[in-house]
Amino acid sequence: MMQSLLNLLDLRGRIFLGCLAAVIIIVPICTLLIPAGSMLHMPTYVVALLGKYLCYALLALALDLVWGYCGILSLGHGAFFALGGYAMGMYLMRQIGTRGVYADPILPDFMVFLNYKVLPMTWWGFQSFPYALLMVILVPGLLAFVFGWFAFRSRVTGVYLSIITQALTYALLLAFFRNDMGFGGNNGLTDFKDILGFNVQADGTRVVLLMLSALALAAGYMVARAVTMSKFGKVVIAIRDAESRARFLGYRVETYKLVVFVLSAIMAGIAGALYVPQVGIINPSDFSPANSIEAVIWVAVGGRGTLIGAALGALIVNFGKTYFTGALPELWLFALGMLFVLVTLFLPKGVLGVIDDVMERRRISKRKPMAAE
Amino acid sequence: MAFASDNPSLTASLLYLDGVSVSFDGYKALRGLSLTLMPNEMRAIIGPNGAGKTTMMDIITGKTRPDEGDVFFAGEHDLTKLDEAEIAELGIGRKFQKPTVFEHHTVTDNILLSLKAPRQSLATLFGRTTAAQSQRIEEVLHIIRLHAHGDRQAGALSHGQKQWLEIGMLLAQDPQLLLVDEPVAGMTDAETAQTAELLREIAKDHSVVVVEHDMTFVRDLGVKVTVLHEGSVLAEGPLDVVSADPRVIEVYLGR
Amino acid sequence: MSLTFRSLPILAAFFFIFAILGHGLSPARADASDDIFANFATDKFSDTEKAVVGLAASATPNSLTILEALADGRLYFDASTKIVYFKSTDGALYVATSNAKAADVNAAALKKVRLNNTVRSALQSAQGSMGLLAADPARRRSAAEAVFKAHDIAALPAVDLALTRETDSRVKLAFTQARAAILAYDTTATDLQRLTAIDVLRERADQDTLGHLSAIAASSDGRIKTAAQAGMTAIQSRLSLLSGVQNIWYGLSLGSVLLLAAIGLAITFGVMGVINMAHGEMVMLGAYTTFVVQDWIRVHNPALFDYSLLIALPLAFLVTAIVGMMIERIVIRYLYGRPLETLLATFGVSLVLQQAVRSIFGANNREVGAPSFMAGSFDLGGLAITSGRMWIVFFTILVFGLLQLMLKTTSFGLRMRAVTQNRRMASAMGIDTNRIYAMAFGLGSGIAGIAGVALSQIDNVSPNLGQSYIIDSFMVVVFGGVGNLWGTLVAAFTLGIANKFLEPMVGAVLGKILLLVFIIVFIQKRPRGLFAQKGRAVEV
Amino acid sequence: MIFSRRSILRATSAAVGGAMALSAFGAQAADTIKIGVLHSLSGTMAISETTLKDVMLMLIDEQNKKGGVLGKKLEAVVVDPASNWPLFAEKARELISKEKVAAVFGCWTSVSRKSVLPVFEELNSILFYPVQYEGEESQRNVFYTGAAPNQQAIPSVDYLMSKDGGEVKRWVLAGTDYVYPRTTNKILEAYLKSKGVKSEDIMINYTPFGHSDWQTIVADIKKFGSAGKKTAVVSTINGDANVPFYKELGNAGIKATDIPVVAFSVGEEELAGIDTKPLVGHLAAWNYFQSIDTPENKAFIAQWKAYTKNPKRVTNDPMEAHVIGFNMWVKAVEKAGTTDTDAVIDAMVGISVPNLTGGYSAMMPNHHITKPVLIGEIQADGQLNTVWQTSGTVVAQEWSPYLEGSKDLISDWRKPLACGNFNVKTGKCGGKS
Repeated sequence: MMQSLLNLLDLRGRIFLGCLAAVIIIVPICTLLIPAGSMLHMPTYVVALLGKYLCYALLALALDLVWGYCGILSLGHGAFFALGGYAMGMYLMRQIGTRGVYADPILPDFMVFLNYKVLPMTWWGFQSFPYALLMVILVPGLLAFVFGWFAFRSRVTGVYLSIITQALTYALLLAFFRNDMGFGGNNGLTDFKDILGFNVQADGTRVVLLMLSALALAAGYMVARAVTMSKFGKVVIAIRDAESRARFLGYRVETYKLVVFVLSAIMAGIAGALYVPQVGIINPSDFSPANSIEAVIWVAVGGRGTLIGAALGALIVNFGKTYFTGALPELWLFALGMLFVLVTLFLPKGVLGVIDDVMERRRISKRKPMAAE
Repeated sequence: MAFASDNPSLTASLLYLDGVSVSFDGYKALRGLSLTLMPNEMRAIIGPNGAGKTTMMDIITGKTRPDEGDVFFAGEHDLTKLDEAEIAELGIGRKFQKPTVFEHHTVTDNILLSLKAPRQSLATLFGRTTAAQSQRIEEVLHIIRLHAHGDRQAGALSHGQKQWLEIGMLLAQDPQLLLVDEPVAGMTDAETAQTAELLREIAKDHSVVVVEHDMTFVRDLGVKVTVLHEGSVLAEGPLDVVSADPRVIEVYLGR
Repeated sequence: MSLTFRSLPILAAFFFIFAILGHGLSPARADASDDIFANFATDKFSDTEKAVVGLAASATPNSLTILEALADGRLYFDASTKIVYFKSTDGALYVATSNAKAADVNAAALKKVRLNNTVRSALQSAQGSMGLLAADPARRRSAAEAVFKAHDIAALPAVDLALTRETDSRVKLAFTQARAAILAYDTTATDLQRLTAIDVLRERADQDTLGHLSAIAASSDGRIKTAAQAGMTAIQSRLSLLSGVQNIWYGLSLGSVLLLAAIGLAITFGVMGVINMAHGEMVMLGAYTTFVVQDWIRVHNPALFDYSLLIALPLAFLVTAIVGMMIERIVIRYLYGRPLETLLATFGVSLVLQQAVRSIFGANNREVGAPSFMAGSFDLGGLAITSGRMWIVFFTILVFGLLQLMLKTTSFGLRMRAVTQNRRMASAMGIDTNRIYAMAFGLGSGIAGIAGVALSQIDNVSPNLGQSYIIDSFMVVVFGGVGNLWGTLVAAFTLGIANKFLEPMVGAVLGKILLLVFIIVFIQKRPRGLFAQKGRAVEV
Repeated sequence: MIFSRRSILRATSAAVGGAMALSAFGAQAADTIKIGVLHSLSGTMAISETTLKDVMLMLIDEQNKKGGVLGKKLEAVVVDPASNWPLFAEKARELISKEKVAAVFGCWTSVSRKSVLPVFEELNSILFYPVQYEGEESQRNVFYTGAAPNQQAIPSVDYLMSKDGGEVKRWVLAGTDYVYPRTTNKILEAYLKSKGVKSEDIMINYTPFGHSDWQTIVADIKKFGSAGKKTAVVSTINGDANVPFYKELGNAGIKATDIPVVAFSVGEEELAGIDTKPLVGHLAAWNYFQSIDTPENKAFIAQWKAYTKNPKRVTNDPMEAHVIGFNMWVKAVEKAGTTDTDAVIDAMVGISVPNLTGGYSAMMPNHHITKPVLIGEIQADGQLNTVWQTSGTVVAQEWSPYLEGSKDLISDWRKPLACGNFNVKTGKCGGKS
């Protein structure tokens, strides 16, 4: 079994997993063991940032699975990410207990503040970590299942599908903004204290969360790779390229799409759940359609349909964002906007596509050195 | 409406269409089309553009629902109640007018995906290719003369090769009934002749419906011909008889 | 009879009227007014109010001038000498008491006489009531409305007098209603008088009357109370009927805004297949063009202000059409047939445009004013209709009509339809498809630009303007069916009206959520929108 | 073994390189004192926050001309959190850990403040928050220089109930659906009821962010206001939605003399984007107006216009809050003799600096400042003219006595209590185990 899993990996996949393994090994050493002030010490600031990037990378990976392989351009994947985040956030809120400003043992601060008397039913059970984990998977998965069930059965495709996924996340955005929903309204969930008894702000916890994010990304990659390399994956690609041909061959297109969509939503939800304790806040703006579009752009920048490219795109764009919002606070939108335009115009296959082309050219020139005129 | 058991032509037939009509935005694509195909029969369908040939195939394969009329397969399956995948599972395969293959897959994978095998997602997720399947793929590749191109991406094939690959995919699917829409469009004369031969070969143990404009090709097939016009059958019979029919000459063959 | 303090100015105004009527236009006595003017100079709102009342009652000939100066903020006083001055509209300074040109004024010591809402109310009713006998019928009518609202018994003789002289039937009705309002409240009047008055009020049947009747019902008993309550019920049922019509109007108005924002997108997205995320920014550019035009007019030629939007329309069309064509030539033309790539590239373009506008104009909102014909509102058979919104509805329909006409009748329209239906065929027929694509994109962008001119009248003119419309626009186009302009029209008005009927029931947020869910469900039923093209042509 | 040694080596070196690059992109300079400016320069909040960034740059510039602080020059570090709340937290962390700023001036929305709070607490730094907010918070690392609800909302209701304000009897509480309006309206509702206003005379309405179609709501207000009693609207509508709201109000002909609207989020900046002629007489409650006639304010306005090189630029309340906050910080640093966070926080309480309205504002033990409350009427030129003001300054009630959950809480950051939410009933400091 192990052997067969590893067989899935090409050289690039091995490098990718190697990098993640390196992060898992090196970050704790650099952060916790090497004293501050040393050249090799890694400040928690960088740890928090890396952790956030890795969660985005997992979201991008999930998106690439549906878009790159199944041709479903979801402009609402941020919704699954945010739902996973909310599920985790609700657990974290319940952990605050009497340490909240109003010291109410059951109700989170914002409920006391808005005169709630009892805990709404939606919040029941979230004091238990396993339950919260279950919800992290179940809520995005279920939403994706219900939405996909109807949409794929009705054969909604192309831009129509893209726009209704956008409508979905937009509706959720508005719903979560409503204070009456009982999810903290615009302020969302914040002021977390600890997770499983560990202080979320402690360096150790941060490092562990980062390692978990890297692990989740690695696992997500392995799963996505296994799925896309199987015959199932071939069917999915076949559906992307010629949907009706696949249908006339007897494949139940809607089922295949549904499985991929739900799997992808669950991955996005897990990414969101890891993101929240590291960032310290989850709020409705994570549902905003612009966020989902941005995630699509990460995938495009990195290279659609390559999995690793998607993750790479998320890292590149977000690193650029972090750097430019600090270095060029007034001009960074120009830089980001131009990046998107240039990538679509000149790198239609994304960064990874360029690397492929370069490698290909080098191999050809190596093979036939005489061919050059 | 006739009950399946009451109607002898229905029970004996493989494909039975009776009084099928369908319209799009007021345009009547089919008007009371009736057609019966016996097991292991090959039939050529000809007719001018807009006669309803492709729409008929859409109805048989479940892509389009008729407004009225009966469509039965093997005398018992009401095709108007099934969707494309179910109909394909029953044993009806279809080749499109425009060659439609999975361009990003290799030729081998195209055949692999078409092979008769469980179509459920769980089966494909965990299933593996068996030796028998690999062998069958080799056979099909030989039949369609693409055995040298097994590892090429289907998108890189020539137009004629794509047509053949699609026929190969039908073969691999091994359906009882093949619907073949303009299989020789864009082929050279030699390729056309080879294709006719191939189809005759297939027709030995399959039922085939061929839609084609190329009269030489139809003649090569040497089978019963149905002429469609404005959504219903204009004439039916051997090609020589049909092509002598003045109405057919009027609307289709030209004077 | 008890007089509230607030009724004083009106009462005073009638003394003023009688003074004029009684004395002809005899020169006023100046002695009383010194005290009055002293009240303007104390810098206390309560004193200013007394001064207004006093001034109205004193029958000084320049009372109106001074009240007008006060209303416009042109009334000043010298804090040390307590002399009150007013500035004429051309900026010259006069002494208020003597009406003589002021000399040796210490400009630094001058303070403006301040207003608050209480003073402003007093001022308005004084000014208004003085207008009962004004030459301008509109003025008389608004005076009658003021009396109707205030229903002050002291005004009764003046209203009676004005009623006998009135010839204009609409003004006459207003006077009758004002009279009825006074009598209906008047506890000293006979029951018959009051009941007749209540009947007159009941005929008027609007929100203000309902207010009067509920106040009367609360303060009386017996027959009067019953009659007032019956009147209330009648008015309420009429109003609830009206509110349905009103909602339709609101919906039409919202729908026209949606349509205006979406119509350009229906071309670039619906017809050309470009998912143009920068569409909203075209709307924004149109709005900013309006701002620039108005700014220029304000500085250079204020008289043209009422025409500012008319001037802005072609300019906005040009500016955005050119920007749109540049985007098409530089970016989009390489991406035809790849709609999802256009989404990414135009998203980048939208970020650049937003930031460009932010760098040039600043991040703040910019002021775009309403020309006088678009300001205010009027009453149409009980419906409150705001002029600005009404013009936007007309304008939207006009734009839609012109666009349809252009597409159907001009050769550009014909070629554009040909190119969008089958590019290769059109190209083979000798149509310069590149040029047509660029022009079509320019057209879509240009229409977004003129939408921006209209939207500048009702929304923020800020770099974020486009963002708030882009999602709604996509919903409208998709709901209507991509590629069908009529579908866009029907979708915009359907969503607008549905929204306005939902809003009073479930609130604005939930209403919008419900509509989004509705669109999601609707697309399941009709996967290609409201006006989908059927048949096999679509499938290829 | 599937991994080749070479690929592992390559992967490892790539990862280490990446991490190094991340940690290296912040070099430090020790001869200046850095001040973080954390205001959105893009996205939805840029409309309001960009100005505050400019004010901070001006203040820092000015202070440097005076010789800086503790003999060192100040250096502004500007970042753009882009109206993105998680990015606020990330940027706050960057400012504190990487740039080592001595204090941060920033945030506008409650959610951005909530997002950065844990960061300031964890890394022990100082945030000056310049915007009026819902209260119900007092954090050791934050100094709130904007108004608490009792420094804005309650006085304006008092004014409207007074004779000068028109003796309002019926109330519409209209707001955007988020925490600030919800809380403010809760407090106001309780307050109004305590003044004998009946439930049927209070209408509460919430709208989403950026709401742009106000026809229905304006019509509802008109209807509610024509019941024969004097009616007023208390608006906690958020910045963006105000322009269409006021445009609709003006077009629907609702005059201030009929139904006055008092707003808590509309200042000179917002009015600069609207034609205010139809709105003359509507009200706003703040702690500062540009029209305030004091020498300090005139000097400030002149300085601001010169700095921005734009004679049309307006000033507003949050700008004054930053002026006060910045001057307080300078004074506290000089008093403490260091920029060390703990020392500065201890030194802050009790610091008093002149505000721009002719008085002094003092930092109270609850980390909020004392402020005068001003009610102003909108003028045709977009300015606000004071029509009423409190006689002195008002101390902030960060925990509202009108809310069930917070009426027993007090905040006092002086030792020995040093608690932001001390429950006087139970004698316990909440939030600490």
